[in-house]
Amino acid sequence: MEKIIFYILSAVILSLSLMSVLSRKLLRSAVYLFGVLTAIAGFYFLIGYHFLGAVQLTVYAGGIVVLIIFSILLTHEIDHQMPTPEWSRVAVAGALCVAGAVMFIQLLQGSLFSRVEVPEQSDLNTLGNTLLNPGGGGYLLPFEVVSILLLAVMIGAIVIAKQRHSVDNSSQEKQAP
Amino acid sequence: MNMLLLLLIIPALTVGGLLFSNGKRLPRMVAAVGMSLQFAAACYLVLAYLQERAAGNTAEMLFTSSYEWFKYLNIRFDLGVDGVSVSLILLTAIVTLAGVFISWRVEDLAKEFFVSLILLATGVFGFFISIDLFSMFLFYELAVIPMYLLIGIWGSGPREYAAMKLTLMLMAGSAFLLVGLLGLYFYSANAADQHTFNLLEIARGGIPIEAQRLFFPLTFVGFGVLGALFPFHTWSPDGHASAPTAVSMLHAGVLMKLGGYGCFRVAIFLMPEAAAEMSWFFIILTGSCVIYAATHAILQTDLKYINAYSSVSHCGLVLFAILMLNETALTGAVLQMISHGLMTALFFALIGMLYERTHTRIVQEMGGLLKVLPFISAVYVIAGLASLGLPGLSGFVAELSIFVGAFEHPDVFHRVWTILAVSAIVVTAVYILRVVGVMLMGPIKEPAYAALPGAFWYEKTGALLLILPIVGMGLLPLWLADMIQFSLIPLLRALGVG
Amino acid sequence: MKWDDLLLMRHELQLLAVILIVTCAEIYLSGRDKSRIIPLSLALFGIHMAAGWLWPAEGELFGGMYRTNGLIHLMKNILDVGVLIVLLQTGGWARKQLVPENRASEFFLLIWSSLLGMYYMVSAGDLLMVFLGLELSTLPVAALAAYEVLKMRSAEAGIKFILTAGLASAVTLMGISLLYGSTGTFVLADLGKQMQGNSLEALGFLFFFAGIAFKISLVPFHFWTPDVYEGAPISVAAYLSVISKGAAVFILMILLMGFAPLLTDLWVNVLYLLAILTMTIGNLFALRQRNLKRLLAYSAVAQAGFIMLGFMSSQQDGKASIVYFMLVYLFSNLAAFGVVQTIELHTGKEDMSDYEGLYRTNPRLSLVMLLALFSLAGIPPLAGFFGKFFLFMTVASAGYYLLLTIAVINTVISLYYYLLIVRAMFLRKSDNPLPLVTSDGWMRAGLVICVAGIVVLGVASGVYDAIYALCAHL
Amino acid sequence: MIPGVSLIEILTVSTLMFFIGVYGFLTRKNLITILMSLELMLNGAAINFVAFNKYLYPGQPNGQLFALFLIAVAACEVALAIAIVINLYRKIKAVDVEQVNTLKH
Repeated sequence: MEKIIFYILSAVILSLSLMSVLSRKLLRSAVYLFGVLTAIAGFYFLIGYHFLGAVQLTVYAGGIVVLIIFSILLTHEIDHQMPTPEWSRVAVAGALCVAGAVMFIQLLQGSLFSRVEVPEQSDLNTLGNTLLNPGGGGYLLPFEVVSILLLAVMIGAIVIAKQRHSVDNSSQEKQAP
Repeated sequence: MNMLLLLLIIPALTVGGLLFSNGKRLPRMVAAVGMSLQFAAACYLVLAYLQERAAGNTAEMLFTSSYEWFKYLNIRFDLGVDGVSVSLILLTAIVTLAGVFISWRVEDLAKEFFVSLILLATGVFGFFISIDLFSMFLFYELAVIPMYLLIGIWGSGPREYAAMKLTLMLMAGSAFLLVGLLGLYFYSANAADQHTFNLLEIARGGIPIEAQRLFFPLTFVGFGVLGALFPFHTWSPDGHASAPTAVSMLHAGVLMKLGGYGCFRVAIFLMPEAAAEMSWFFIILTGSCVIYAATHAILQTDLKYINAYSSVSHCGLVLFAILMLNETALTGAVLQMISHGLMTALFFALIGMLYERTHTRIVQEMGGLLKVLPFISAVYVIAGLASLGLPGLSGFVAELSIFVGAFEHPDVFHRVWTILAVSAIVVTAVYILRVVGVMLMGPIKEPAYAALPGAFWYEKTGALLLILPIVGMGLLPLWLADMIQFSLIPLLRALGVG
Repeated sequence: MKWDDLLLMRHELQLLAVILIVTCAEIYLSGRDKSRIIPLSLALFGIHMAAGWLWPAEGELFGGMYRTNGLIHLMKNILDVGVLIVLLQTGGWARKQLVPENRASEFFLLIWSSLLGMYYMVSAGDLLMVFLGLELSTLPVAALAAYEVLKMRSAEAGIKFILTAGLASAVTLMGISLLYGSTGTFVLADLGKQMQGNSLEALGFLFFFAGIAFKISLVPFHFWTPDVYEGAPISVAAYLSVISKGAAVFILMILLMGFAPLLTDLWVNVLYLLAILTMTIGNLFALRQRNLKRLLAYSAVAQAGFIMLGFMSSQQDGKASIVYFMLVYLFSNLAAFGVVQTIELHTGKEDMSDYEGLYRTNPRLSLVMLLALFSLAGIPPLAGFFGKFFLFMTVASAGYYLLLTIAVINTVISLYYYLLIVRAMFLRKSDNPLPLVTSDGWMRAGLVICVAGIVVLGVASGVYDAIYALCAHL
Repeated sequence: MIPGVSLIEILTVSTLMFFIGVYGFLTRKNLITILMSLELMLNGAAINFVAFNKYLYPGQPNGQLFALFLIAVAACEVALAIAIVINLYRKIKAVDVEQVNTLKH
């Protein structure tokens, strides 16, 4: 049963990502991407990482894709058709990617993966404890760094995006930290 | 404090003083004072050196001292002089001082001109007093780079092209040199089993022959580019022709000597076995250089080009003599360096004076100058005679020693090349005498020439500074030759012929 | 957590404090007093920089997530000095351009958060921290590159930068995932122990390395460099060319020389090739440039190739030559960028032909530029000469004489285009030269620091010796 | 572990996805689609982390956490990129690579 679901998910992921890359309609592309990300979330659920799957759904599929669609709607007409890329470019990029993928997969198949036999620790409790543990094996510091990153990016985005024409105008709009 | 450091401190102070002297007249005064002091210091050094030797000090290098610089890499600043470097230091001091006097009239950016000129001289002094490869290389590059500005800003003709060509070719030479020097460092070992840049320590420890085969050509060519080694000499005619007078003097008179000096102090002294093995190849190069440049000099009509090719020919002779690897020829090589340095500087100075008056450097456009410019013309004749090796002037001793030394080799190869090189002397006579005949003798070509002013006091001073040693060397060559010969002993011992 | 532990993270905490103070000041200062932000920020950062040199300490925090020692301390201090100079050089521009638009403090905040990312990156004890530091140091810079919102090419630089940065981080992540797959850990110290040197690890490391190579702008990962440098505000370009590159070099050095000895054979060959490619291609492209920002961009690419020479030996001399060269390069490059910025700010000119006859009207600026260019080219007795010399010594000590020869030939090529600028400034005379440009006090201070660094760093051997001693343990 | 599915199958999917993303990055001209291709690449890497964690090293949730952080970073990147794109659009009313190439080579 799980096996079949996995194959279905894989097929969805691969075909939709290919379509997303090839489609000439911008908005469709974004919708395909949404499909891919949702399927990946499904995969996370399948593998048993429910929290990660939920995050993938909310942040990625729910947040990022919405942001992208939003920006498409802001900057393009709905039925905008993109021109097809030149042949030479497609050929070079295609050859490069196919060669890369083949080499990569062969290498992966040739590698001996040894499983470490220990009891699995993936419930939400362990996850939370590891994430906020300041001691050995804990991820508190990265957590803090990510929060700084979010803050910095927010400042950056606001500074770039905010309209400004004159001093008086902008001092009222001011909303950075 | 070491006396030799004085030779660096005086120019440094002069440069410092120049930076604060504005206007058109002050900089030249500062430069003249500074370089006179430097000249006095160089004379004092010669005396001190002779005294020390007379007192029986037989060390390879005198007045040595060693300052720690980068301690973990064992890079030190090692100072020391022997007879060869002392005489070259004196030469440099003379030519620099003469150069300052000759450039008395530089008014466009005078301060910058003298700063660059003295920086160049500083590099040369530093090179001659260092006995470790690192500081030698440092000063070598320091001496080359001001040339770019000197030729580029104050030069004439295709100055930008000439400056760029000269700088890039010399820097390319120094790049190969760097590879050679680093190779020497990593194959060296001193008493404490560290790598070292010190010349004497490297020589004592010896370099394995495989490494010598690799690095000898690099080092020799690296220095050779500056010594106008054929076929890397092409920067020289263009550079000299475009450079302002004092710069041509310094460059041909002093800077090109760095090449010859480096070749024998570093390439041959540290890698004698490879030198013996490979000398044939470089003898062919330098021998062809002598002949090629001499014949080219005949074809030129521009005075500066004539002299530039003649310089290439003479410097080729220096390298040729060094490669003979025996005492007589090496002594001749050093004598030739000094003699040529004085002579060619004098030539360039005179050409500059003539050009300022006649506004041409083409031989055929001048004529009968002896009547209107007696001082300049007379000095020109003397310089010319020295250049073609007239007995009684400096060139004779030098060239004679070279040819005698070269002929000491019994095999056909060396003798054939020696004879070929000697034939270049005949060629030299042709172009020198032709120039003297056309330019100085005969009727006055242009009526305007009759009213030309004679030499000014500063021009006379500059010329006399150069001509007195030329005559002196010709009359009393022996003390100089003795001083040099004694200093060649370690080198000859390394070569196995002492 | 004890007081001593806080001292270990001093750099980060200090910088956070500076960020907080400036944020508060931004809130409390009203519209007319906004220009006071600039002196305040500079003073605070100056204090932070100075304090950074005190009390070097060694230790680990957060269970090995964060580590520091003398060398890492030194790296952070070097980055600090560079950022201080960049900020000083920005002062005038910020007052003229940013304060009226009311965006000055954000500029500082973004630069500092990027610097904070670099701190975390060089202090990382874990691949996750390396990655997050990398991102934190990159993303704010993308915003900075697009900072001149009214200029088309600034926005263009921003988008190019963030897309390449995205590509780089995706590739890096792929690499990290393979390393994780092979070793099962992200902790750097364990990573070295767990590695078996199989081809999967090699591939993983190659991908990871590619991500960092983007930041150092090694060929073939350099394509974004000239466009972004030309389009971004000059101080941001200066920041990218020195600070961001420096941090990436440092982390690469820590990883390669400190943690992954098994990969030695692989990376020496790869770096050998990349060094040659980067030097040569960077130089050849620089020859064709007439826009000074683009020329400096390609020159920065070529210099990155020279830095790679230091990786040829993982002994103490290799490490020391890299760190020392970064320090020297920082002063030289920032001096050059500073001059270009001054002239661009006052006249809007940035082509080589505009610089003709500059010495006659602006002797001081021209001299600074001359020193900077000669130092970049490696002319004695300026610091650049020593920096290059030690890199070459590293190569020679490892016995790579062919590489050494290629490298020295490249210095001659680079000298050519540096001399072209000198030619324009000193040799040429112009009918309408640029007028006398009076730079503001901040810029002047920045340039004076740079010149002092260029002149003193080389001859004063103590600096190198101190670095060498610190490189004993990584 | 998914019963009946081997690690290598998952890795194949993720690798293919990654390279599809690379292909898109190289061939696409529209800035937003380039951004979308980037997302594919990032997700390919994320699947790797998860799969390795689950199949090989289940003792600690390392890979899972890394994937979490990855998602956060990706969100940052997209947000910033879109801010810049929109700003660019306000300038030139277009978001294609060709029109965004005023910087000469």
